[in-house]
Amino acid sequence: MNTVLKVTDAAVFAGNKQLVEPTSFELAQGRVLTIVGETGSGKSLLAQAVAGLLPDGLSATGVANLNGTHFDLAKPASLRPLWGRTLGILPQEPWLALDPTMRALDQVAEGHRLVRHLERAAALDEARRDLKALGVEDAEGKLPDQLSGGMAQRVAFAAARAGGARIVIADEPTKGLDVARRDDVIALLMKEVEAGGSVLVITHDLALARQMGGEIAVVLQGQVIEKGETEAVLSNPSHDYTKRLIAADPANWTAMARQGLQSEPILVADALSKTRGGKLLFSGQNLKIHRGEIIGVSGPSGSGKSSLGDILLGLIKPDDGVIARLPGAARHRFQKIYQDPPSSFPARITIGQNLDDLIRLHGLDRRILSALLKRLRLSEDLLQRRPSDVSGGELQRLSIARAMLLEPVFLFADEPTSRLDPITQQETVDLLVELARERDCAILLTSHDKALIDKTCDKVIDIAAA
Amino acid sequence: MIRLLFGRLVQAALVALMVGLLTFVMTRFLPGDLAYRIAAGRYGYDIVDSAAAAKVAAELSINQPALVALGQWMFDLVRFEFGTSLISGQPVWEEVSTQLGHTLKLAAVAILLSLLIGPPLGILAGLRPGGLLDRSLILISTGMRALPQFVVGLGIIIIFSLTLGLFPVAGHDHPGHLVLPALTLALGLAAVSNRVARDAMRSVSETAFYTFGRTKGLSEWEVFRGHGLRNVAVPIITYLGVQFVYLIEGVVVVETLFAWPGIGHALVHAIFGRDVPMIQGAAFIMGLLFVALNALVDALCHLIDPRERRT
Amino acid sequence: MIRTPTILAALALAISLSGPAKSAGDGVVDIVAPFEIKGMDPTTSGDVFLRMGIVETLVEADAEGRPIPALAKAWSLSEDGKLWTFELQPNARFHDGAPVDAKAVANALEIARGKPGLLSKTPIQSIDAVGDKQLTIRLTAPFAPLLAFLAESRAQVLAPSAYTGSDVKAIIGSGPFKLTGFAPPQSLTVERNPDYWGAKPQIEKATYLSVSRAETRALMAESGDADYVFNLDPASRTRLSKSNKVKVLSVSIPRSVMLKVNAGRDVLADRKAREALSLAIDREGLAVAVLRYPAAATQLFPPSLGIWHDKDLPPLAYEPEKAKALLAELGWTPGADGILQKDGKPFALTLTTYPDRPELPLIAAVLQDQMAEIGVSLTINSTNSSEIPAKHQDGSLDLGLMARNFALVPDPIGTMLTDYGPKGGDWGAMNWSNPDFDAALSKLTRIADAAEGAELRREAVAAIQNDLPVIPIAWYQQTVAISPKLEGAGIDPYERSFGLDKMRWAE
Amino acid sequence: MTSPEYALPRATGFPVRRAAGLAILGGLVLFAFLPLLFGGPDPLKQSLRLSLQGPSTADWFGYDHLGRSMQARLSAALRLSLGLALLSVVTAMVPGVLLGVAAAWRGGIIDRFIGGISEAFLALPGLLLVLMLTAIVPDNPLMLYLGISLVLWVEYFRLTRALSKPLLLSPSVEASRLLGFGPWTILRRHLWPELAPMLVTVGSYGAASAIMAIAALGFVSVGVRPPTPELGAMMIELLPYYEEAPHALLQPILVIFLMVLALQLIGAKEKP
Repeated sequence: MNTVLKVTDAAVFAGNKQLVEPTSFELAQGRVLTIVGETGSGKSLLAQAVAGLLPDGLSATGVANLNGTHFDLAKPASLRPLWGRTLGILPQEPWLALDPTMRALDQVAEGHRLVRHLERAAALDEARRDLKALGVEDAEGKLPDQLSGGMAQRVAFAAARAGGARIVIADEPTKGLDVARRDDVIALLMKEVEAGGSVLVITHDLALARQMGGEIAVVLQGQVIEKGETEAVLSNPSHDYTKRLIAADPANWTAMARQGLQSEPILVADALSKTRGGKLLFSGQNLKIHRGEIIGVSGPSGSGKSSLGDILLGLIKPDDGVIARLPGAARHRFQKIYQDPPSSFPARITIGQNLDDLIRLHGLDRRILSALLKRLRLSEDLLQRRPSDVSGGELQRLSIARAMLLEPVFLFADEPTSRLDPITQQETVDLLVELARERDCAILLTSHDKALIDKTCDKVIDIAAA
Repeated sequence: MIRLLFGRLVQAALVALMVGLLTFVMTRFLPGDLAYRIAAGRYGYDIVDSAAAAKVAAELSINQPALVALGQWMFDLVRFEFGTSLISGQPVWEEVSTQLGHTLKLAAVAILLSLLIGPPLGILAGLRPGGLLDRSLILISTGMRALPQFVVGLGIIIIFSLTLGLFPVAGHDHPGHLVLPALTLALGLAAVSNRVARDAMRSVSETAFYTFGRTKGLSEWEVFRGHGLRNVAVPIITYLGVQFVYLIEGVVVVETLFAWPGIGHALVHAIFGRDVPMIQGAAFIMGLLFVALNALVDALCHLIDPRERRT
Repeated sequence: MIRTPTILAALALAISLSGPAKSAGDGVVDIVAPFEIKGMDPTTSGDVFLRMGIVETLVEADAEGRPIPALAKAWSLSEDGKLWTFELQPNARFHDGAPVDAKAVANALEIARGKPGLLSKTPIQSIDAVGDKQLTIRLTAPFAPLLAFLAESRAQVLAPSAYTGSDVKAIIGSGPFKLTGFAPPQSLTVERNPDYWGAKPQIEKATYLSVSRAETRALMAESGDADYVFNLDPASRTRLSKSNKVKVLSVSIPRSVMLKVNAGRDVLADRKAREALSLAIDREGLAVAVLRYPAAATQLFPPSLGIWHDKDLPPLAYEPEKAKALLAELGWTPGADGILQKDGKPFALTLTTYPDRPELPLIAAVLQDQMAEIGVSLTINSTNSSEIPAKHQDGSLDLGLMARNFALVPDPIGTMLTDYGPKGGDWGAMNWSNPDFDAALSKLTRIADAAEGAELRREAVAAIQNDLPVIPIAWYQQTVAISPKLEGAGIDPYERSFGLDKMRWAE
Repeated sequence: MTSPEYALPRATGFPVRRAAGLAILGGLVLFAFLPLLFGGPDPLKQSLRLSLQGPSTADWFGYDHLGRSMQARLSAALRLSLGLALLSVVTAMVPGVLLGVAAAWRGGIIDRFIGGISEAFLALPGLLLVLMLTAIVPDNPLMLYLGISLVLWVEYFRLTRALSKPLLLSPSVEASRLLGFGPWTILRRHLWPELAPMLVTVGSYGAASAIMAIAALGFVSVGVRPPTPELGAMMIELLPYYEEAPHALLQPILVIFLMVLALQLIGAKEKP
């Protein structure tokens, strides 16, 4: 097989500070290369450097050789003609990447007409064929906001390839997707490989890397620490960071479940039912949550997991059914942890100010907070920063600390770690469970990752079945 | 779409009610003897005296109890019966429609000119934020917004009519008369619309779909034509709706300076001369006109960007 | 999507540039003046139709105000002075072809008499058409100024077909020019009347445009956009007189800026107080700096009023010190803030004026400052012009600053009678009575002998100059800017006509 | 592919544009209020000899058409304009923001009711409102500004509501409520920090348009009555002398230009 893309000593600089060490890799025709690493490891910068898409303020060095022609990465403008013609760059957020005022078919036909210079009518037929091939032909006349997530993904994919590009670059294609949609993306990419194209994937999701096959390169702090056939590297990794990365996959977690715990129930709910937007989410749901118990709810996004949690917290009213909470426990001892950490803190004031307000409000002792911070491995000077200046993992641990300040009896963790990297996710879940066990606080944990729920919770509720 | 139009209809009814009530209540409290004011308006300052005022007072049934008069006026309003102007004796509907016709002609050309001047410059500046064009435009538009319309008008007359002798100063019998007043108004509008266009262009060029247009392989011009123009048009046209409010202030000044027989100019005289039916009729029709124009803007926006959920 | 706006824009630009850039040089006289055409009724805009030569009155007036024949070829007065007989022009016709006969003239005058205007104040008993071309007017008492009243623009003669009842629905006059376009309130156009009974004018077409802003009028004259611009503001006058693109004519007219004093106010009842106010006014400075013409008023009537102007009457002086002395004599002592006090009350008055004539608020501001010099505090209330007659009626007026037009009728006696009659007048004296002045005035209306009339007039003017029921401030200059290509154009001191019939294009 | 992992540093520190705006405004305020401290020529004192004299070493600003000191009149006019511009912005902002927050917070009928009224106000020709008010109480600058703020409040109401609605539904507010925070803290910690920068921008643009509206109204002789010095009225009085004494006309124009420029620089959003 001939190599379609050969990159030698590609490096990325911000001014004179080096962000990505010089790296070389090859992508053969009809093959897949996956670059794996945590957020901030520089894997995206590497891919952007190769495609000439670095944001201004950053510069690149090194050489890329595409189908025999030679490109200097220091001059991104020279790479622009390749966009769409040879390099098919898949957008990350499909919904945002489609023009809100243009119909789906036109957005795909545009590539054929303007890049491959086909006649208007021919371009439209070509586009219809592309959409039919991806099974979204009825999305033709629709506007982006009328499309479901999956359909938007496929339309964006068709649009990216309309220009006839044989090399597809996909950066974090499965970010924030649930399991069903993730397999959908993988199928899309694999179809491209079977058709003789080659795919460069950038992701932090090991499951995606495993299913794509081909070769893999693991990146840590801007350096490729391991490279080789995906199957070989994942079955017996040599570098210990790769080992920790593999271990962080929930499927490989050691089970923390405890069976048959009989303490007094802190919350009893019976015959709960809720319909939203005309769709019945669940009905006849009976639930008894005991002190210190961890209950999991899994299911695809939009299946009503968060509604159940919000009903138990009293944030929204069920259509019918009754909830009895532990008498005597104050309202604020039923807390919630959010899926997107930055949005759960007031944006314009520092985290310290928010926590001080809370301490003053409930007349707590400041020292409890310091103890909690130490317990959650958080440094005090994080408190001087605003939420937008703190990483996702640290913020989630801070929100756990905030909740624990009020000695909660019940904590609804709504997909707490779906936005975090695998290793951070593992740390956060471990800390959450340990603290809950210590303080006898019950947790309702929701996630679209079935493996995570099975390995963590004492009891699992399958919402769809009821 | 129907929801939007229905909303506009409700707004129209509300406007009618409010304008009617407001002008009615206000005209009741206007100081100065109504008969004397109307006599002054009708016969001019050389002739107006108590005899003329007495004649006018007899003509009008001025001292109707307020509520009866209000009821009567509301009833007339429903039947689109505006009565006759106290000063010129012509039916209000006729007076307002001719004057409104002139104002609309002036406003239409002014808006067209402003669309030709403001948005294109704004878009160019938006494509290169912080560039020379962008910075100089900020200064020029601030300058234009700081200059009152009559100073701008005077400057334009001096340049185009006096020194260059291109266009006549005032009058309204052939299109040439329309250019200078419309240009004065257009500059005022363009000073603001180019900022709106610049901000819109800047935010659109930073969106994901704009960059995706580029990475699809389209040239800068193709991306702009396909995706930039239409997405920039929506905020510009929505802003057009807001501009009608500023237009009225400009129209009054420009009509006075260029002797253009428009509604703004007439409204000021009507208020001075206490021509009550004229004030009420003009205010009512202008209110409805605003609502109609806003409905038109909504329809236009929907045409371009059929997404439902825009506030 | 992009194609439509570009086409629309090109279209708009094309039509707006297509019109002939300038209307000069096409043989049409473009006249610009500040008067809006409020409607067709003679009482509201009759003066514009008269000025444009569309309509005519029974009698005209020459430069000195003496009556000359118009639609009436000749006239005679019975011995008892109560019956006037008029001979009409034999071949005069209205624009709709109907002959100007006695019946039509009587009908027009009867309607005019029913509406507000000076005719309604004349002691007319009846107007009758005797023959086809003869008309008689019977009075209840002799009234010398009748001819002058008949020359007033509101007494214009329109064709019978112009009226429905007493309302006018079309301007069908008998003048040298016919109305061809009418767009109230802004403009009208006229054309030469081919079968006019009098001398045919040389100008074929003319347009009239009402422009309220003085700056715009001045710019239209300067840019050649208008050929005859009526009434310029002081600043434009100085600017245009320097420019060679336009001829500026200026003539003093029988209109005076004056201060109407409410002699009923205790503060102003004493003659000395009124004299003090008059002495505080620097008329010279005002005329030069603000009004920009040399017409500082020395007495009520300007020289242009001929017989009413008394050359050897002692002029009004500017002596602030004497004014302070006079007020001190009356017991006024300056308070802490420099404003005079008398038994606790300050010498404070409200000066009512109106912005319709742009120079009035300006003069008010100057007066306010000059009165403050002698300790009199004035607050300015610039409002609608009808406030002055309204406040005259309810007695609430202190001082009124106004520009009184004595030329409503060619002979000012008409305005004198209404303003300075026994009970005073809306625009004249207030709570002031001077028996021998009243006697002189009423006798004037009855006698016809010139010498005796002159003596009576001198007596009346002396009484006003001495008693100062109104304090004259300045005499008006009317200014007109004329295109150099136009000859024969002048200014009618009585503001009755633009002189269209005497104009011609220079070869 | 597009989201830069490497976040560019946020523009911190005091933006240059706002500093320049505040400097100019400070200079104008000083120019306006200094004569009150050190006394200066009386803005109403006329001396017809000095009519329309140009700037000289004795008096930098020269004299107007009635021989009054331009410097005194400009500072007096500036005091009036700045004071009343502030008044009109505050009288428009306070009700606008309060109603906006109330509508966003309560939602439902109140939101639709106030929204309806604001729509009607928007459609009402603002000029008519101001003309009517000034006709009822003539010669009172206060009425002018009250009329204008009646037109401006709608803008504040709509912006506040548009900004507060999504914020009140956000997880951060829901979390604060769960943590037991009362409405006052939510207002102070969540709403106000977001509203403040927007209000500065709209406020400064509002003040600028209020000043311009007064000048325009003065042109149709509805504005402030002579001899009170007001920037718009001064321009109208000096307009005819534009050729003879250009300095007299240019000075008020320059003052308004600086004031509007300063307000816009202050109002400009952080992003260049």
